[in-house]
Amino acid sequence: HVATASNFRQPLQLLARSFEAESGHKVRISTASTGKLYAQIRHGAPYHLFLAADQKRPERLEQEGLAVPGSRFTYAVGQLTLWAPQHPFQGEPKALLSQAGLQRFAIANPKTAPYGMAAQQTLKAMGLWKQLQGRLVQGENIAQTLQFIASGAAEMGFVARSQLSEETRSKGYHWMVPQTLYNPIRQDAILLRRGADNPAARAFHAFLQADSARALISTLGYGLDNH
Amino acid sequence: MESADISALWVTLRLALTTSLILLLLGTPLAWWLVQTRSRLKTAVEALVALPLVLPPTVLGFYLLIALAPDGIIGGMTTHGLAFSFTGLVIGSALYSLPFVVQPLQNAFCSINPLNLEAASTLRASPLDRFFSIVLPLSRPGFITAATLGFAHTVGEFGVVLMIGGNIPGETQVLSIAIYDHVEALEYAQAHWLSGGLLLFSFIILFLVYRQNNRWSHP
Amino acid sequence: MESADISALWVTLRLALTTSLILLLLGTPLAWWLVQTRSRLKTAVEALVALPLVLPPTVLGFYLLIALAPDGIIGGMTTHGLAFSFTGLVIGSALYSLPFVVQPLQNAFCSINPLNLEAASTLRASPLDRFFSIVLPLSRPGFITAATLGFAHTVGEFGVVLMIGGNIPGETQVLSIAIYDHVEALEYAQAHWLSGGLLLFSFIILFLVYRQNNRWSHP
Amino acid sequence: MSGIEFSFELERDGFQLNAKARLPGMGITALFGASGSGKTSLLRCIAGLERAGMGRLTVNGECWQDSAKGLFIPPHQRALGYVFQEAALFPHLRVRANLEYGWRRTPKAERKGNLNHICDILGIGGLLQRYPQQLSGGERQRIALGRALLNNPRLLLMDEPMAALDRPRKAEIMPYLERLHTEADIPILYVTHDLEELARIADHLALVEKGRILKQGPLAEMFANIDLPIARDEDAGAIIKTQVTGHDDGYHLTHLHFCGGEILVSRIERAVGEPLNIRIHARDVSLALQPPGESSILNVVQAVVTEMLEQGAGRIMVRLDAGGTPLLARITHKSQSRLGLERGTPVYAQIKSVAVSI
Amino acid sequence: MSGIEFSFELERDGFQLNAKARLPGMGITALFGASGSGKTSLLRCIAGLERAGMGRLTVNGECWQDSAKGLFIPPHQRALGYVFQEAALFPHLRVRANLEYGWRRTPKAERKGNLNHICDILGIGGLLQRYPQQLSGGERQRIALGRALLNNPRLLLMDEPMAALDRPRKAEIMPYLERLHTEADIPILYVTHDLEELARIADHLALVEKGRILKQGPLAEMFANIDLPIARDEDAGAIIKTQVTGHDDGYHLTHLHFCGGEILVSRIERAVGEPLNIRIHARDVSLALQPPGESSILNVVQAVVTEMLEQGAGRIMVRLDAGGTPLLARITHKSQSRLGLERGTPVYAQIKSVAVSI
Ligand SMILES: Nc1ncnc2c1ncn2[C@@H]1O[C@H](COP(=O)(O)OP(=O)(O)OP(=O)(O)O)[C@@H](O)[C@H]1O
Ligand SMILES: Nc1ncnc2c1ncn2[C@@H]1O[C@H](COP(=O)(O)OP(=O)(O)OP(=O)(O)O)[C@@H](O)[C@H]1O
Ligand SMILES: [Mg+2]
Ligand SMILES: [Mg+2]
Repeated sequence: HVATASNFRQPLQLLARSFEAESGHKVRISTASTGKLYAQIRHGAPYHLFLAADQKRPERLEQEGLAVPGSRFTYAVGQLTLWAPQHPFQGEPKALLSQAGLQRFAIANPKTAPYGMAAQQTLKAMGLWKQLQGRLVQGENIAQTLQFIASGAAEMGFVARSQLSEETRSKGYHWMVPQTLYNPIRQDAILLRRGADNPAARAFHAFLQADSARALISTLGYGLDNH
Repeated sequence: MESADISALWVTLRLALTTSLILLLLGTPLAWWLVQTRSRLKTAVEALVALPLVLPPTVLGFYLLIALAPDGIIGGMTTHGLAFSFTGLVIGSALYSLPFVVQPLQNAFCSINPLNLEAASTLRASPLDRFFSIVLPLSRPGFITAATLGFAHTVGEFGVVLMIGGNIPGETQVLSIAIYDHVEALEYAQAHWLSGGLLLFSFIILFLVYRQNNRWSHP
Repeated sequence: MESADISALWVTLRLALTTSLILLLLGTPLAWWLVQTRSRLKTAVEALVALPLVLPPTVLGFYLLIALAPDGIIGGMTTHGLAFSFTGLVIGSALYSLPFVVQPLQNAFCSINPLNLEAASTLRASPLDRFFSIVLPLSRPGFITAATLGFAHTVGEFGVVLMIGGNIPGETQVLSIAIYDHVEALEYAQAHWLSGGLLLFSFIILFLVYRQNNRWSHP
Repeated sequence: MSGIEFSFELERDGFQLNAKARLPGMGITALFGASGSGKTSLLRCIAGLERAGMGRLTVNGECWQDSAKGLFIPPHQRALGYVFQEAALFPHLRVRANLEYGWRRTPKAERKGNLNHICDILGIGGLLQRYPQQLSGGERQRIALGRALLNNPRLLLMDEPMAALDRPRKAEIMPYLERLHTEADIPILYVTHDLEELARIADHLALVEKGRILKQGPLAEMFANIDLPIARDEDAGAIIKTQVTGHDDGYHLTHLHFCGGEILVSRIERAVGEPLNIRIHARDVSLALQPPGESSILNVVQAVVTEMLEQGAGRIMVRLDAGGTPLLARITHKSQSRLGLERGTPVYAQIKSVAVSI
Repeated sequence: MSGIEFSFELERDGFQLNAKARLPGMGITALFGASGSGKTSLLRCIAGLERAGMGRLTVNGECWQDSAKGLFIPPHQRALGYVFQEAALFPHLRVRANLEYGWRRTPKAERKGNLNHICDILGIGGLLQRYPQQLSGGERQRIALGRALLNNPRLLLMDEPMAALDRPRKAEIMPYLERLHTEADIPILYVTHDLEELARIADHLALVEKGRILKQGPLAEMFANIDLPIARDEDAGAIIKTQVTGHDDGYHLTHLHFCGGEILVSRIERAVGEPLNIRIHARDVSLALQPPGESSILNVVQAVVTEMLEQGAGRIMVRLDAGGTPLLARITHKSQSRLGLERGTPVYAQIKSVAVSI
């Protein structure tokens, strides 16, 4: 039984399918935001494996003794992307972001979502944070941020590269933000105490670190941990 | 429609039915007590009933999670706690939808002419008998409102359920979360289908209920 | 309490007050029409009013977002769209809380003895005058219920607001989201304080409203 | 064109209102009929509370309703006073506010009644701060009466307004109603089951039966008609137009003159020369062939038998002519035989003065 | 220990019930009093609908309430029939279900009434499928009456049950109520404003004034007491115990015998030898010093004046003794002077037979 942050639901479904075919084990997936899952695990949720959207929560679980020590690893690294579906713009992203006609710029909530934190760091690094203040709209998580843009309510914003499908990638302007502008968005997984003695959980835990899985994750728009 | 969606539909229907049934069973005596009592506690209880409403559902869910966990106040009374179980969901939904059931009932009870009850009492009807033969039928519109608001609100309910349910397919994953997941995953077509179906289905149910109610009221 | 929380509190109060006021203004004639009409549309309209309830708030929010966007059906009528604006929030909350206002009012109107209206009409009271001098005062409990349910539900509302609000401090960031953020960010102490404060505040308001209502009803 | 002319059709399951008449546009017209005969339905139609039925209604020249032309003046523009059969007080208003409800809505120029005055007449001055739920049945009915009167109506509709009142209370209120229609010239339609009350107050009588107006006419004429159902009533009797001719202060008597002779009644405070209608119950009139000897019966009138009708159970209703004035006497079969009464027999009609009701 | 013994205290703003009496445990006891005097309040206390007040109540030996001992039998266990002043029908039930409400809740062994029979008496057979809102005022009142009767009560409380009914309808129902208490032995407390109705139906009379029982006693005694307020009523009169002594078929008359002589009335279907109470209105009795000549007045009774009371407006109430039976006569001051009436004067009392009400 795997609990995953909402943004990794689809990749996880693909991974689980190939794992099920390979091992014969059955994978159950529950999704919610990382913060909710953390609270649930602390209060006895029946999850075996936890795929968070950040490092902080798995770390804490490890400290609190709710997870198997040393089982933590980074399964994916998020990549921040600027997306402006309605702008057939070519050129410097800074110019795009500085244009006067910009009404609404969407980012995820820096306080609760890792992509939000990254977006904030990026804008600060580009020296645009103050300037954009009044136009920022925050999605509660990165999925909502994408919907702000997809619905046309916001003209552009920072989203995760993994969210953009083939179809959406072909629309409008993209800019993959260089890793130098923000701290890497490491998404950690950890084996929970409940899963410690569960062979299926252990097997899936191992499967996720195998090369085949890493390759799949990479093709879905995530970076990989080099360590 | 994915099989997960179908099972979510079933969980949703079971949850909404169970919750509204339980709410009617609990809300009816509570509302009746509120109408009849001269106790000083009355006003406080009324305010308490409406209170869960003002908390955001996820926050309410968070506190419920703490309470229902194996070491929580309520969960502690059971062996494994009530969080992440269907029972837990029912408790959460019931708490959150309580005011939608109690207040319409209370208003309905309140507007019954006491002369009707007095007349029934002189015609050998005991208090319980009076309640069933006079109060209940005379407050039918209140019950319809209470039941539909309670039912619909549970169907659409989301935050509490997500928090204390854990979104476990087949057990605590309800339709609202399934739709939400589709939206999150940009699977708009599926989201539209599910939402449209839910709306149509609900519309038909509500339409039938209201039509019956309107027929009854024009003898 | 952070300054952001304080401004969220203000936005919340403004939103809840505006929404419940608008709902009462819109819901009253709608409910009255539903009680008076013999139109065939009646039942359909009743069902429609209750419909927004069955959609999960975030999903309703999603559709609203599309409608309110600058190129949406509603947003298209304005220059910049209504998403991420206070006006947009009010529209969303009002739509979602409509049944909580309309149904109690409808029940209250329905339980007025028509003889009272007939008597008033022979005493020179025009239909509008009758409405204000007879219908309104006689359905006070219904109005109290409608107003408190509408208000409380808007305070606690979350999904819709989250979706179409964009969490802009001072404009669309409401208390429910602020509390939610604290919970998500593991700032439990702050979440407890805010929730506790909100509960206490709401309890006092509700208590006062209900006490006044109870006083009125025992002359 | 004075008069209340109407024609209403209203269909209900098991009942059909089909009432058509022209009632006088002044004075008190009583509607009398059995329970369920359609009196309330008729009043509701006149008030404009039953929109469903077909109807035409003209009140003193003003057309209020004509379904054929699509004309329908709504109730609140009809300047009515309607006393409902159930008091129908507003439960959320105190007695004072109930009384003032119509008053406040009357244009200033049309306001005539006076709250304090009406409270005095109805004996409700002490109840002004109460809510309707805190009143007795009769008190509620009086408030409803007061509320209708304070509405400054141009037409008063009263549906058994005194059914819950005791006789002394009625006796206090009735003269006021009479003054209302004589002084303020407001026509009154008055539903009642009580022939006594009716005779005391009405000028005109319409009999309602199975949704129709069976017959209508001036009270005296209707009462003298022994073929009508009301002649079978215990309280049947003739109504006589008289004139006050003098007072006997020593004995507290008043002398009344009518075409057929003189009648003495208990003293009444009316000026000499004033006209006065009195009523003589058929049961209070006894017949003799010779002038009776000394007895406490003061009034003896010479008359001729004009009509006799068997009423079953050995009772006979005799219609007499006393110098052009009709009189009714109810006697037994035995008396009729013993006296050998026939049409044209001259008789002495003895009337107990105290039984005359005004 | 037969009898309805009670003592109730109930405080309301501006009104205080303080009623204490022992009424007979059988027959019909009328409660008579002005509007607002507390009649309804008293009935409600007896029914157990007013828990607030202090009270004690024993009905035919069973203690139903004793605040001092904390005893309070709730209304639904009192086996009552209560006809409310307002009909109080259940709006969600059809007439039939309303009628059967109490009946269904009566243990089978105690069921006595019969739906069809009661519908016939009340003339409501055609209304069974209606809802209360679809009835006329009088129809509603009859259903309420039927519902109370079908509750198989051991005590009937009736609050002006016939106020909305016309006289022929009343005349049909009253004999049934009389039979109810004679045959089924159910005591009835009957509130009415109508002295006529009261005299016809009641055995016992309790006068209610300002929340107290002013005076109570057997009807005949109360009616013959010229000091009571009811003696001032237009319908005042004496009640006389008689016995049927024969019928005169030719003239449709019945001969009645009482201590003071004989009286002829319109034929009544009672067997010879049966006792019968009749009533003679004071206004129907005229006095003479000599035996009167031929007249349509059949009944002349010899009597002696025992008491006289001025009632104002030149009227005098005379109480007579006719061989031990009290009679009342209302005459004018003038008659009194002319005849020189004094206590002890022997007179001939003329009574119009048709004015005798049974
Ligand atoms: N809403 C209704 N639907 C169907 N029938 C009705 C309705 N209201 C009254 N009736 C019937 O119409 C007839 C006339 O009723 P109405 O109230 O006019 O009688 P009424 O003369 O006022 O009688 P009462 O003296 O008893 O008040 C009755 O037979 C009654 O049953
Ligand atoms: N709920 C109440 N609160 C205060 N006073 C009341 C209440 N109910 C009745 N009263 C008062 O108590 C007195 C007695 O009322 P009750 O109804 O017993 O009179 P009643 O004799 O039945 O009169 P009626 O013949 O008019 O029906 C009245 O003066 C009335 O105003
Ligand atoms: Mg009527
Ligand atoms: Mg009363």
